[in-house]
Amino acid sequence: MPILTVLIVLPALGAALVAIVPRRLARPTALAASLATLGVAVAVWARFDPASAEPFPLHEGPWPWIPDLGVAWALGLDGVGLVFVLLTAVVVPAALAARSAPGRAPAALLLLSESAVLGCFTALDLFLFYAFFEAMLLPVLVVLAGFGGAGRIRAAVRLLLYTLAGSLPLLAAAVATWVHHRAAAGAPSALLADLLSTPVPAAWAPWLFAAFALAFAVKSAVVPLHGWLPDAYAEAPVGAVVVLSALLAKAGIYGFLRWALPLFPEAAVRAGPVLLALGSLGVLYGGLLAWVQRDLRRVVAWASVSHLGLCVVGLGAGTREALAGSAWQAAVHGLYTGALFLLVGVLEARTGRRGVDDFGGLAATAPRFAFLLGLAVLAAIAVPGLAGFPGEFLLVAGTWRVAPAAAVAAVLGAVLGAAYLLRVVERVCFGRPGADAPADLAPGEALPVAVLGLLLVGLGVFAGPFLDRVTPATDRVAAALEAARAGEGP
Amino acid sequence: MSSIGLLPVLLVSLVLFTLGVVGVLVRRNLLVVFMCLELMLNAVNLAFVGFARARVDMDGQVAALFVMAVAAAEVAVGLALLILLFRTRRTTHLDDLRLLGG
Amino acid sequence: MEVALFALFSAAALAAGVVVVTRTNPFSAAMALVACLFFLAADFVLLQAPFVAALQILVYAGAILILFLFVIMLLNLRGDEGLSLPRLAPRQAVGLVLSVVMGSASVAFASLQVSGPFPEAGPLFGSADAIGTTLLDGRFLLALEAVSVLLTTALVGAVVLGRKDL
Amino acid sequence: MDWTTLPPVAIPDLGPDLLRASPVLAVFVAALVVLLAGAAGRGRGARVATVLTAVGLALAGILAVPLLLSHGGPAFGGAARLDRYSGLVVLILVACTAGAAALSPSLLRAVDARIPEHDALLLLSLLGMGLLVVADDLLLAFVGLEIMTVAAWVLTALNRSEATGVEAAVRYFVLGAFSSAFLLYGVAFVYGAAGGTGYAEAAVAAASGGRIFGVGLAMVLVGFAFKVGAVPFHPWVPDVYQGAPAPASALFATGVKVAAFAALLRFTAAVLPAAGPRWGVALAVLAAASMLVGAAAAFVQRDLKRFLGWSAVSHTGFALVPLAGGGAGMHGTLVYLAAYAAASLGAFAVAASMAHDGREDPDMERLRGLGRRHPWLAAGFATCLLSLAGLPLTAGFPAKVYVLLAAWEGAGGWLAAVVVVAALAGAAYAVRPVALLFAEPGEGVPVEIGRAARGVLVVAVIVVLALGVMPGPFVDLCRLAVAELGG
Amino acid sequence: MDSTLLWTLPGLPLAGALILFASGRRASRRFAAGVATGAALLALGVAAWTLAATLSGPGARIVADLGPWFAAGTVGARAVLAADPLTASMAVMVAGVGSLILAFSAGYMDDPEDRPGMARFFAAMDLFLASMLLLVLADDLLLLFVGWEGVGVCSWLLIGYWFREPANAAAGRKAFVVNRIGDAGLVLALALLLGALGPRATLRIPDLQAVLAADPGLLGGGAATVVGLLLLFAATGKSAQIPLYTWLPDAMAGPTPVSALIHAATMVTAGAWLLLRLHFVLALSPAVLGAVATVGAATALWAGLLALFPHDLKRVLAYSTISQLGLLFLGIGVGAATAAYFHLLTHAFFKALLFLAAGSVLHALHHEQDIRRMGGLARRMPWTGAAFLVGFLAIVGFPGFSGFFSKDAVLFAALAAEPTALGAAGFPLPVLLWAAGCLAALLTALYMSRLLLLVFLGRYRGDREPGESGPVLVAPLVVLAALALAGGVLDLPSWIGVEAGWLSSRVGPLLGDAVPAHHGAMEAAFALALALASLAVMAGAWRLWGTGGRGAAAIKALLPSTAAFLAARGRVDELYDAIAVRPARALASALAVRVEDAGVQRLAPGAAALLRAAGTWNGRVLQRGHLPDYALWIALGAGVLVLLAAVG
Repeated sequence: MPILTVLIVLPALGAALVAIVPRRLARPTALAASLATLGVAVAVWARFDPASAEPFPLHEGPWPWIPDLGVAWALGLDGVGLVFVLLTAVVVPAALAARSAPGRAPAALLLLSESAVLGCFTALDLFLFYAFFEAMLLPVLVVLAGFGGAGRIRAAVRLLLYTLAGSLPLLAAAVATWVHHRAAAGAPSALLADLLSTPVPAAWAPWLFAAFALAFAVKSAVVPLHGWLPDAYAEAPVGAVVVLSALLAKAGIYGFLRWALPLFPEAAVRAGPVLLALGSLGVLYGGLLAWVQRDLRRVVAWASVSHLGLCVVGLGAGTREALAGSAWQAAVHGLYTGALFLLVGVLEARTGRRGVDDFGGLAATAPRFAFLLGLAVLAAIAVPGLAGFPGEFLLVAGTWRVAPAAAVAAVLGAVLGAAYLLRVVERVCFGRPGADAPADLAPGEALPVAVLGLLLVGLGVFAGPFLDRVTPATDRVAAALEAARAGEGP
Repeated sequence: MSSIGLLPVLLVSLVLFTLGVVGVLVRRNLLVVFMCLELMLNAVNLAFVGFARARVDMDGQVAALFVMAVAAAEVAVGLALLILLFRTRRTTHLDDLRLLGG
Repeated sequence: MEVALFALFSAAALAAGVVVVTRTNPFSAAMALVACLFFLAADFVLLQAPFVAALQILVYAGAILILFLFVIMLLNLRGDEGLSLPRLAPRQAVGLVLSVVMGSASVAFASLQVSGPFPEAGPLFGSADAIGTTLLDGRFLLALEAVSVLLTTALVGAVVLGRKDL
Repeated sequence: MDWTTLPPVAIPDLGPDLLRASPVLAVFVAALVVLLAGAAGRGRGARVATVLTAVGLALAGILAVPLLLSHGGPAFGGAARLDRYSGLVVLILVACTAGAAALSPSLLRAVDARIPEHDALLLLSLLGMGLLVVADDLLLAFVGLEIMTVAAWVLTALNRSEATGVEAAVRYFVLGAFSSAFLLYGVAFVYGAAGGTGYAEAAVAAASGGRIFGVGLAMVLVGFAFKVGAVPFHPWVPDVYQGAPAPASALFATGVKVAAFAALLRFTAAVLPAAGPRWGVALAVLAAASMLVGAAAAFVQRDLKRFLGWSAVSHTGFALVPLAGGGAGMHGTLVYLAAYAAASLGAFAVAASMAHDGREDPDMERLRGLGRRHPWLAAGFATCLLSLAGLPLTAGFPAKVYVLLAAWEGAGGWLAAVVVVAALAGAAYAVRPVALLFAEPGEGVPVEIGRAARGVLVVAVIVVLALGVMPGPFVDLCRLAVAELGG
Repeated sequence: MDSTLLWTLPGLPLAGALILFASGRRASRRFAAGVATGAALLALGVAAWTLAATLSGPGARIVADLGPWFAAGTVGARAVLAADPLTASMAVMVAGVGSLILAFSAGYMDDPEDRPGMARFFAAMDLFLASMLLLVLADDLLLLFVGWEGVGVCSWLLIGYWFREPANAAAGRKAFVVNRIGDAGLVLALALLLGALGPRATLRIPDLQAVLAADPGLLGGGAATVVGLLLLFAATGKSAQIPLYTWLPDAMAGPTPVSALIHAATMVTAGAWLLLRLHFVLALSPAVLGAVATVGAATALWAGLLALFPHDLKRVLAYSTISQLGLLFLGIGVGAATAAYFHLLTHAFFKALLFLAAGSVLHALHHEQDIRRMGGLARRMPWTGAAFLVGFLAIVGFPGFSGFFSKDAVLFAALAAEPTALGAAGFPLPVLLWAAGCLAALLTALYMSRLLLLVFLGRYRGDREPGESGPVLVAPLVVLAALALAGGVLDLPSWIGVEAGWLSSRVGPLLGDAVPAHHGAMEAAFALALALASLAVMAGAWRLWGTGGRGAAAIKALLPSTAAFLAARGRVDELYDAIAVRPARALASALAVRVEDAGVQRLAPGAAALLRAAGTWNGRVLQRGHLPDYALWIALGAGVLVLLAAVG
């Protein structure tokens, strides 16, 4: 059975089902579909053979899609893809569980987005990847535009245009890569393996890499290309924000690891300092801005910028540790950011407020909430023992060797992280509870966050098995970069 | 023993065509503009006939006939439009056509 | 002889053309256009296209120009353009001169490729017979039919536009 | 042949050719019948005309299918080619015309314009398009073009009480005749250089590379560039789209454009490879200018029809790119046009629904809040607009891919960069109405989308999505069809 | 013994913590305290057993390896604990003091208002113990880091335990954040180590030692100095040394047992512990040793000065802690690691004792912390007073008490150090360090005397009627008093007649210290002289703060501005605020307004405006609606195309 195809199709089917079942069954149906997808994802995990020597231990296709272009439905999974797939499968049910937007449309749309996200993380054909990469945003965009806050339209338009400003150059570069491959190999194909077999000429590579990088940088909100992020995160319904921040933003990091770095290693090596600089900038910039926000969502939004900057630093460093750290950090960031947005969403749903100073003393009135918030925050600031730590340490350790200044920026970002996130916990959970303090999490609200929290603890303690599946894939990328670096020397 | 040669014919045709173009560009009376368009078409016909003569090939002359037919069709519709314009706007002056733009 | 005649008729046709372009009174312009067409018909004859010349006079001078005159009279248009030659903004004037010079010079330059006198043509060249033979040999049949459709369309169009009701 | 004697006259047997050209003939017959029925039918004329039009179009579509399946070849003494390409394009044209025809009754009734004449003119215009597309000879192409154009002029002014319509028609007429003169002058020069007006003869002349031919080619290109609406030959496009009744504009945006492009494609495929690389560059420059100017101008429009007009200019630029590239990527133009036509028709379906109080009022602001009242319709309209912007899963995406491909293979990086910038600007303008759809409802008279328009919209969306999700078969068809061109 | 049993050391308190977290608000104080203390006591048992096992033979080492934790590239973290006499003895101390303090807490935390938070309190305490034990026993630096951060988290939770008071929560955050600043240094130090070691990279302490011993050049070119300084920086955060000490006085906002356990006896020693464990890295760079010693001496002196002024009982003790930890750093810096460790242990005993005694007082006074409202409590709380007196004598170094031996060992080592070994060739750094240390010791006598006099002697100035605390509170005091009194036996100096102290012989080698040479009479003379000087200082203090003394006024009169400066804590918080926090916040605000709002957020509108301008220009110039214009464009285009044809 083509399990990866099933994985991708299942949520879309779920979405179709949600659209036609009676209204009151819509949410349960959506949840069931997403949980079924989670089940398939777990089966994928079980089938994944970490000892396999193949680059993609699980793969399907290629089955022709646009034969004229040699574009095919080709899917494959290596360790990096695997963790992102699992992340997706876990986060979407949580996002659906958040009672953020009424009606069936948001649920169906989020499921559609899940399909595309899973496709994006498994596609091995460049055009297929691109299609998923773009398509995953659209449903979220509709949720944002249709069900968001007062500034939703502006936020949605901005998000779309920013994304396109990145992805259109990507498309152009993808086509150029394809054109080159056809010229070099004589047959059209956009399969990753085929494209790797015909490295593009050195004259083109920097431009093509830049185009790829632009798209991925926009998606991952690399400063200064993050302009879409604050408003989008502030205006979208919680479920959409969770999907946006926990999944879509990761596609950029994933794109670097899967496409940009392997296809253009020489250019990537040359662009390393730029990525390092931008990543460091993002870490500090995001951290500083998070520090002065008054809106809880915006704090988390800027924290996201900061933490994704960290991933970019790792990509720029390009060492084995740094790339593994990057992938890990990106995946785990999805878990804790998802949890944080879900928690903020509960506050919003209860009170309609979400200012940092709008609450207080929730540790007394809402201990479950406070506990989970504290846990997510601690994971976010990379307290060892929780899932955030291995990523951050690998990033710093792997970056130091290449660029100590960037490593220093990374740890400074962690310090800042403690400052602004603990400030949030302090303002929200500590102090004297107000008269209108919101009630504690209901079990239904607590469960998704608790699952994420459990994963944060579990991945922190048992990081090894997961990381061991990631490292073969990231090591392969690092080796390509290493070879490029070696080739550049003389 | 015709010694006119193609070049003079083409040059005359060119001047005529250019006259037509200039007329379309500078005139503001729609009716005169139509006439200038006719000048251009006649220049085309002269070229066709000239080329036909140079090649001793009847296709060019036939083409000239087609051009005349087309010119007739254009003029019929064009003048109908002009009348319609005059009926609705009381003008045939190009400078009065100001509803569209931007 | 022929050259002289051609030069004469052509010069006259061009002069009439200049009048068409410069005259403010549409009626005068129309008259000049008639003259121009007649002189061109003469040129056609010199170029051994008597049938075309005949149709030129019949169709153009006879039909098209009459239409123009009808319209002029129908709309009671006089020299009401309100300006002798229209005022052109400098930008437009530059563009005009530029395009005319560029285009004309280029075409003229290209025309210099042809040289020499016309080859001899048989007596039937340009005759109605020759026209008929050419029209019927297959290549032009569809176009001919198409022209009939074109005229039908124009007819329908003119009727639709000109109808009094509504 | 020196015409000392008359050659023997042998009128060829056109029977088989006419049989193969039956879709075009069907259109002609339908046009006449509609006209007569409309004249005779009095009160019920409109409905009868609509039915007859539908029948005629269906017939034409059905009759075009054998062409699509056949191998085809020259017909009518070499003046035309009835081949797969003709079949495919005629089918697309019939579909476009059907869309425009479906939109017309409700709008024309709203603005109190005559429907039978409108439908007849639509059909005549389609007939011209068909001739234009099958033509393998400049003269025939020109006559076809004129039929199409003359009908278009009249259609533009059909709503005679609308001053903008008449003004637009006058502009269309003056500029159209002006450019026709250029085209004809070009044909004359091509004839002078090639000794004939057939594309094949032109190709031979192109290879020998005389200046006379070059001048002719340049002017022919001017004529075609005018018809497809490429900058700087574009100024009529927004004015006419704005002034004409929406169904007519829909036809101009889809059918007329597709037909002009298809003819240009046939012509360039035959001629340009021999004429040297400079013409590809020239077309690429036109394409770049069109993409950018159209996008920038569309961004500031309020009138939906004018907006779509500028969008058409921009998309002309995109569709020109594969054409300019020549070679293997040329079918990209067809792919692009099909995608564009489908999405455009969907957008015009909405534009055609914006009449009220006996007038068209396509102010985009009136779309504000449509998404609240009719989420599905709004979503469909948004899908069409986003397809114009080239987002994946819509037809616009493979279309953009082909354009980029041709840009890389043809003019190179600079054109690809322009495509990217223009596509981004294109997204920016396409998003504006979409944003209005999902905004809070505003003042203004709300838009109500009638049943026919809904139908057109739904079909357009289905086509857009089908081409977006499974472009393979259609793309293959286009490639096969275009492969037959170029001698 | 099954070495995996070692994991029960952190495991038992962790289990206790989990049980308590799970029980939530339902847990009663008795249940919570029982679980927590029980877990701690069990851990103490295991620790003692482990210590005994490690002492069974020379070089005995118990390693409990659970396998890899995570690995990528050269980073390979292992979950491995190891016990040797050093770590095991530390574990015993932690578990022991921890048990005592937990037992004390059971009595101390009896405010009914705290009832819902009981589980949270004891769970955090247990979690703290687990983290601390992990930190102590970890054989892998990343695992150590888990404990290192874990104690920080628990400290945050516990300082802010009474979170309804915003100041408490703020103090907790401050502690955490300042600690994180130090942690950044540790992370960077580890990164540097990994990078410098290249393919032989390891973070397992013994392996690291072996690799560096085999090839010290791996950390050449200043790398050793950078690593050392980064480690020092990390240590100053955790151990509240200059420059990162400011959090500790604020941390007194937590419940007193927390202060005793975390901010006196255990967590704050973690920085020193790190330096002890990595003494072989420090040893590679004399400059680092000098820096450690200098930081220690400076901190000892500075904190001693600051301790003279606060009116808050616990704050005085906090500064005292900082000062004593400074001595510890001084010891490590001058190469007397064993002496420093000795002082670490004795300090744990007597400072925990002092804090618990203070806790007993505060409990009796219902959390009145101002010493101006105390006085004469020795008569009303005799047991507490006696315990405090023992602690007092130990900390001031009264001969025979534990502090006497440990402090002396450190100071004498400072005096005996070679300037070159401290990277200060030709500069009498050791003497200066010694002098500073001695001065700090004398200051200790002064401020501790002030406390003793103002709290326990003289006349009661409060308005409550305090009485002796119950046995639950007193019993731990007694045990700790015994330890404070007798702690010196752990490492008796040679001049007393023993061959070599227990620590020096069993732990010293593990710390890279040779068994110290016999200094004999010299050391004894110095020790006794210092003790005498301290006595003199105490006498002086009696005059200042004793019955009828006007100490504060006298000092203020003597050096008015200096006193005010010191009373204001040296304005260091203000200084940091001015040079770091406020500029950073100003930068952040400026970025938010100037760069983000006025820059980045305007990119998209700017691009749109550009497009709009282009479109408007088109409408105004190219497409202004003038038909002849349109024709002109067509003619121009045609002209250009024709030109293109003609020029070829």
